[in-house]
Amino acid sequence: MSDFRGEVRAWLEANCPASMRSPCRGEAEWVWGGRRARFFSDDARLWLERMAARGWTAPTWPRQYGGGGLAPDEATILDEELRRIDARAPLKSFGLWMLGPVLLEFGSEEQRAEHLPKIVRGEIRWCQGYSETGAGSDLAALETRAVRDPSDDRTWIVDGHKIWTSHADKADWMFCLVRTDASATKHEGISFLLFDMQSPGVSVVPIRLISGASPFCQTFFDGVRVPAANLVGRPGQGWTIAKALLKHERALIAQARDTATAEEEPLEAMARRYDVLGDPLLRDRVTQANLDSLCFTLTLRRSAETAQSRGQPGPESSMQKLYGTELNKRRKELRVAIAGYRGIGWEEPGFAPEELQLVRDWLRSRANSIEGGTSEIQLNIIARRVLGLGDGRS
Amino acid sequence: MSDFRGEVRAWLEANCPASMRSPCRGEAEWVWGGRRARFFSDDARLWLERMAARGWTAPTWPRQYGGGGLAPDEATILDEELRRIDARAPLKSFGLWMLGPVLLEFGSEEQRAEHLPKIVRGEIRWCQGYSETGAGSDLAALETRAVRDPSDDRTWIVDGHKIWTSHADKADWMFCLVRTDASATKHEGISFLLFDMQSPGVSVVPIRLISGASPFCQTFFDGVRVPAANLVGRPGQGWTIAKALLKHERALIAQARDTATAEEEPLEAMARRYDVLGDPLLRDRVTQANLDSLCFTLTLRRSAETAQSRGQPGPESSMQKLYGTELNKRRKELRVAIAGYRGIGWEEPGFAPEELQLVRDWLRSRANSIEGGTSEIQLNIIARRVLGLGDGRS
Amino acid sequence: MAFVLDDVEEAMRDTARKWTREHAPVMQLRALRDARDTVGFSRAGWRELARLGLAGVTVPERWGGAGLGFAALGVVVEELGRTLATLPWLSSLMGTEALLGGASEAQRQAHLAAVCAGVRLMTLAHDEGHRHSRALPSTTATRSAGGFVLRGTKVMVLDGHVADAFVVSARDGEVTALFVVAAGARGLGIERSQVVDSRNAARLTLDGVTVREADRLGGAELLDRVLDRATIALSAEMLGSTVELFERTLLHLRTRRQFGVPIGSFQALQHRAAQLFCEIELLRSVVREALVAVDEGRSDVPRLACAAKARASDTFALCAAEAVQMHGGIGVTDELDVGLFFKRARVTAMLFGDAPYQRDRFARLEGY
Amino acid sequence: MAFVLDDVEEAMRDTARKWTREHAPVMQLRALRDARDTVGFSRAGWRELARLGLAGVTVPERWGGAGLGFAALGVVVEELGRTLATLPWLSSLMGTEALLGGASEAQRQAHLAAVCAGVRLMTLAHDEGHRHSRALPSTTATRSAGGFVLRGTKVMVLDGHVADAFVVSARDGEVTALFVVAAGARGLGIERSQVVDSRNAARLTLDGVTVREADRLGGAELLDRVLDRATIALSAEMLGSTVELFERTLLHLRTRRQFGVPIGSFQALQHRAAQLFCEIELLRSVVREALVAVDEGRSDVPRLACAAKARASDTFALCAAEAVQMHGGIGVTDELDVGLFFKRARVTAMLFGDAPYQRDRFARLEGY
Repeated sequence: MSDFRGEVRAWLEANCPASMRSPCRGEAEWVWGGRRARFFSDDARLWLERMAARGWTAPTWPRQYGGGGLAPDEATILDEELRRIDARAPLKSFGLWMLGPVLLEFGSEEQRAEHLPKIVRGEIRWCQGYSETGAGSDLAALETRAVRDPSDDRTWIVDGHKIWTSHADKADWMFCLVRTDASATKHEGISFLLFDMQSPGVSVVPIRLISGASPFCQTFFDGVRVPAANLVGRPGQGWTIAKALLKHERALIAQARDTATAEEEPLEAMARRYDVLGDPLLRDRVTQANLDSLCFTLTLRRSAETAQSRGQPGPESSMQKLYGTELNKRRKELRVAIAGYRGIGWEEPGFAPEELQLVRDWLRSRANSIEGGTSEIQLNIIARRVLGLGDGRS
Repeated sequence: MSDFRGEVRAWLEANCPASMRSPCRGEAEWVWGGRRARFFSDDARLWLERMAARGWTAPTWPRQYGGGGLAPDEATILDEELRRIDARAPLKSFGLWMLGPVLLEFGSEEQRAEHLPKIVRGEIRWCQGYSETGAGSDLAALETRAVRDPSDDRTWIVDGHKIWTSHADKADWMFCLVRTDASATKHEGISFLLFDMQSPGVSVVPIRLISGASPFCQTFFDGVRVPAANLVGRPGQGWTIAKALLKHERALIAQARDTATAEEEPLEAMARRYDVLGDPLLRDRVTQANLDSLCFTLTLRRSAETAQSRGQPGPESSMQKLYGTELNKRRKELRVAIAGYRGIGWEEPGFAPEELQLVRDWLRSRANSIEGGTSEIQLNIIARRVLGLGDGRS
Repeated sequence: MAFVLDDVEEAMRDTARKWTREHAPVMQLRALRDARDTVGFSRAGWRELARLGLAGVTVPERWGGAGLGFAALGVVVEELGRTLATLPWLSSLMGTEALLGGASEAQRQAHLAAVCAGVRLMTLAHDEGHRHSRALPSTTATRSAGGFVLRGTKVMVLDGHVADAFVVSARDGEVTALFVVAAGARGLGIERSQVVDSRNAARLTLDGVTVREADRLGGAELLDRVLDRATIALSAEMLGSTVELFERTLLHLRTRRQFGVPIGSFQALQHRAAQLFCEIELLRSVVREALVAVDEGRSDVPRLACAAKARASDTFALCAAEAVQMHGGIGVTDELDVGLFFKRARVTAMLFGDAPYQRDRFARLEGY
Repeated sequence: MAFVLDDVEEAMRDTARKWTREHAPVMQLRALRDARDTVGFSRAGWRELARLGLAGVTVPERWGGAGLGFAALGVVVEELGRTLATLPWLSSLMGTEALLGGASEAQRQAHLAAVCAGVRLMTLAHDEGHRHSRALPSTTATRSAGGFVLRGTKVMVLDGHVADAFVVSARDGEVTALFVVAAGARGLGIERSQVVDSRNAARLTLDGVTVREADRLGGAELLDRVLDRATIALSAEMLGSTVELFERTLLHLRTRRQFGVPIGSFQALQHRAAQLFCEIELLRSVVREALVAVDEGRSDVPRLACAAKARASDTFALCAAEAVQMHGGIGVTDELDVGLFFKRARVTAMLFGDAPYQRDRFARLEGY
């Protein structure tokens, strides 16, 4: 065993509370941090504090920004050791997953020093301002605009709205795509702006999905004033930054799907419980789904091995996002099919809580192939960037 | 019973030879007519002669051109009575199915008088000159050209080639799409020309398919001289005529598929013979195919009833062509799957003749969704002409 | 010309379409759901529709019905399917078909007129497990003095929470028997089930419910008759929902713009829409054939019921999945009706047996 | 990093690719087929490949093999799959695996060196019915003085028409047993089968063939071992064929022009190609995992054999169907190689059990 692995193992042994060594029992146990952070237990708070103190919430980020400063192979070892003891993620965070990497690539020294340490420690919770009602798949058609205050050129004034902002109602800051140059071409007039959700003029309305309440919100900006220093990269560089961030998001979605699948009750166990394993057609569908999940997991692993030297997710993130979400839809569909009449409940009475959850999960899964870039957009990206097929209509 | 039905029944009783009252046992028994007509029996010749004499090979064509002159409902009765006694088609003919209808719509009086009676009597066998190597789905890109002889403006000179000309090696005449105006737009420079395959400069090479020998040929034209009077409609009207003819072809393909399916050994009988009905997965695939065939047949019937007043096949012919051919591919695939190791033979020894035929039929079926307009082209037509979805790339 | 609507049917369709859009729009389903309405449909609407003849479309006029056939019923319920109406026509149909197929003169006298008038609701209580089955029920009918005692549990009893009477299937020894049970019968427990598509259903517990010999209607054959006809009628409703949803999706494809063009101009979506169109055309054909076959008293009704329901289940589900995906983000919000159709597709697919069940039954009926 | 080829494997792949393109191109398959060659592959080519180590890649060096593992074998046969080579590597692999897994020292001495040198060919004769099965064979092994008498019929015996010896499965009472039978054995009938993809196979009739006790290799466990490994190796070949065909199709999509543009610019075809790409990526992952699992002696080899072959069968078939359709008219002509891949997809799908068979076996191995 390497020295580093031994060190990690000893530290985890001493510092990971026992109650943090099992999978979360539902989203209520997740830790998102932020100014209004809620911890479901003292252990959860302790675990975050200890990990953040070592910078291990962001293992590969530089130590100067509060990160762990680990080399890729060390990060792999840390990850393996965390898995070995079934350790929970100390912090769920769009800051860690999405904003951090792009700040490291595109942010100013001041921006990194200001935001990264707070992300590492979970002090500031971020949300993402990308899609708009008229700009879904065609994200670059966004119309939320930021103009310089004529009387104060160190301030942008933001007007417009964003949709599908996850947890906007609970977030402290937003990273947001805005149009700063109406005269530039569609892709070149966009900038990447950071601002505090407590700024006057920001308002948030939650969105209800077919599965019920959701973390998604619609967010409105009415003359929101943002310091010019909060623009990441150059004005007009927003689209480049957005694309980099989307790759991180896609890879993340695929990984999250894979993890969630692994934690579900196995399909065959569920089929046995509902006494339908004897139905050869259902049994074959169960096996197809199991085999596809196996092959998908192997593919994620292969891709991780191949990409390890590269450090950045490549175009294969589209393939992963596409396949992972479509597979999840298929699995959720199969679960309600297995449950039969028990898989069509909406509320009590008449249905058990886990049966109702089954149905909500199934309905929720339909959004998987839309959020984070539709399956159609992923297919476009694969066809054009991976397969080199000519640019027809995008 | 109507008078007409009684009359038909009596006539058929007296005139349809007994040996013509059962389905053909393979394509060798089909009658195609033409200058080099081959009849596999005297009854077959007699049956054609008698039906042709009444014009009932082309029941609804006007009597002046040798047709039966029947009203649509009379033609339906004739058809029902022929089916009732399992009567064979007296004549298979692209002239009857495709050229005739467009000559009636677009042809000159001279052209009708010249060609239609010979088609009715099966004296002239026609083939179709449409596709070219570079003009498949993009048929209007055809490059075979016809130019006026500078020294004789009553003659066209044809140069170029056609591909996928069925039975070109056995046909007497060709109806052919040629470019007569290189300066016009793609679709407007095309004309519809008829000429004798014995004309000097015509040569034919058969095409071998993945299933083996085929009726398809490649046909070459090297300075072929064609009288100007053989141009149907106006110069430049060829594309309009071609589209009308393609609708007839598509409707025909769908009907032919439906008939062929009805004559096949039922899938469940075959599955029983190969002892795989006990496999629930195969049994379900068999049932799916059977149900889809049932629904497809009902749809053809519904479409015929709806269209009876219209007389011309409409855009639904694309749906029929698409679904019929894709379904046939699926059925043929299922047949070889049922046969297992008996469904992968190529030649004797080791396989029975009907098993070898099974494989050839399966391979041949792959061309169904390409010939007569690919499935992709049919999907385009449905999306744009039936569903009214905007014109993207065609 | 069985496939073409005749003039009477055309007129019925227009009336039904106008009526449903005015009196039972999708908005009504949403309002009932959001208000957690304890009935789950508009009683006034149902009585109104009964007055127009729907509660007894297939019931002869002498019993108070409209005396029309299944083809006519299909025309109307296709329209109800377009607005996802939760009116209790299907439960009512099962009640009247059970009475017409297996009841004595006295029983018909007792129930039919009130049912046709929409003032009395009778439904079938048959399913027991996680999915539909036509095997011998587990609910038992034990002979006792002058009648039977029923014990067992029934699930997915359509409109069972407000029904006045039930046709309950039970095993009498080794045979299936159907019994009329009043909603107020002693020993009968009724609990509403909150189903995802807001269609109304209930769970019954029969804890020693006594019925008279005269309450017995018939056996397995009658049950098959009722279920086959209900299956065909439900398929017609599913056709209506599918067509409506497809039309809404086409409208979205034509009007929603991204990348400067309507998204319906993208070939990948065009091809998927065209494929869906083909599937729906086939569904339309088989539903019509099945309805006509009932009216013609043909022997292939059971097979056509399987054919129609198998295709209706698959095609509605496909259309629903495509509709959600093609609508994009808005398609998964509760705000848009598309999600309501998506939910209905799942529930209707399960009712009376899903597509694999129907295919299996079709194969059995065909002798393989 | 099991998924990434190491340097040795990279070098092998380059060598194998160069060799197959020069010595076993698709054109060779076509020439052998059109000439109705009685051997069906190039004997010289096979001996050459054996000299390079392929006939005994997985055989330890002490027995004359290359002493490499399945990961290495997979790299090479993927290249053979690219050109649809009919070289008898798979039959040879089954022969050597049977000997390595179940033979005595004397038997190994007797056969392995010659097999590894490519001068002797041993194959497995197991299947009997219309499809693959691992149930007890119908072929019987009846004990007689000093040995057994074999009676039965074997089908789809790979390269059986030119094999020098067979490993024949038979039932010895209620257990499976494998026996080595020489091609010249009395009572053994061999008839070549002309299979659609020109892969070589034969039908054997064993009409009282006598074998000695020493010719017995092992039982059902050995058979499973041989078949699982052959299945994984075949999956690697299928991966190669699939990838080659996909690349050819992509080239066609980029170069074939209709409507003034490459047909690969049409979104509907793009999406289908992209979907195919995903399926192939998953195939690549599971094939590699299965090969590595054999080398690591892992207990999940049988399950991975099922996983790899199920996916290889489905993905190759899908790719073949799409390749034919996307090539259009030319795709269904014998002139183009695409049809040869299409035929191979069908035959390989059936070998050692098709996708539903593999899924069923996977489920059994997983205990459900």
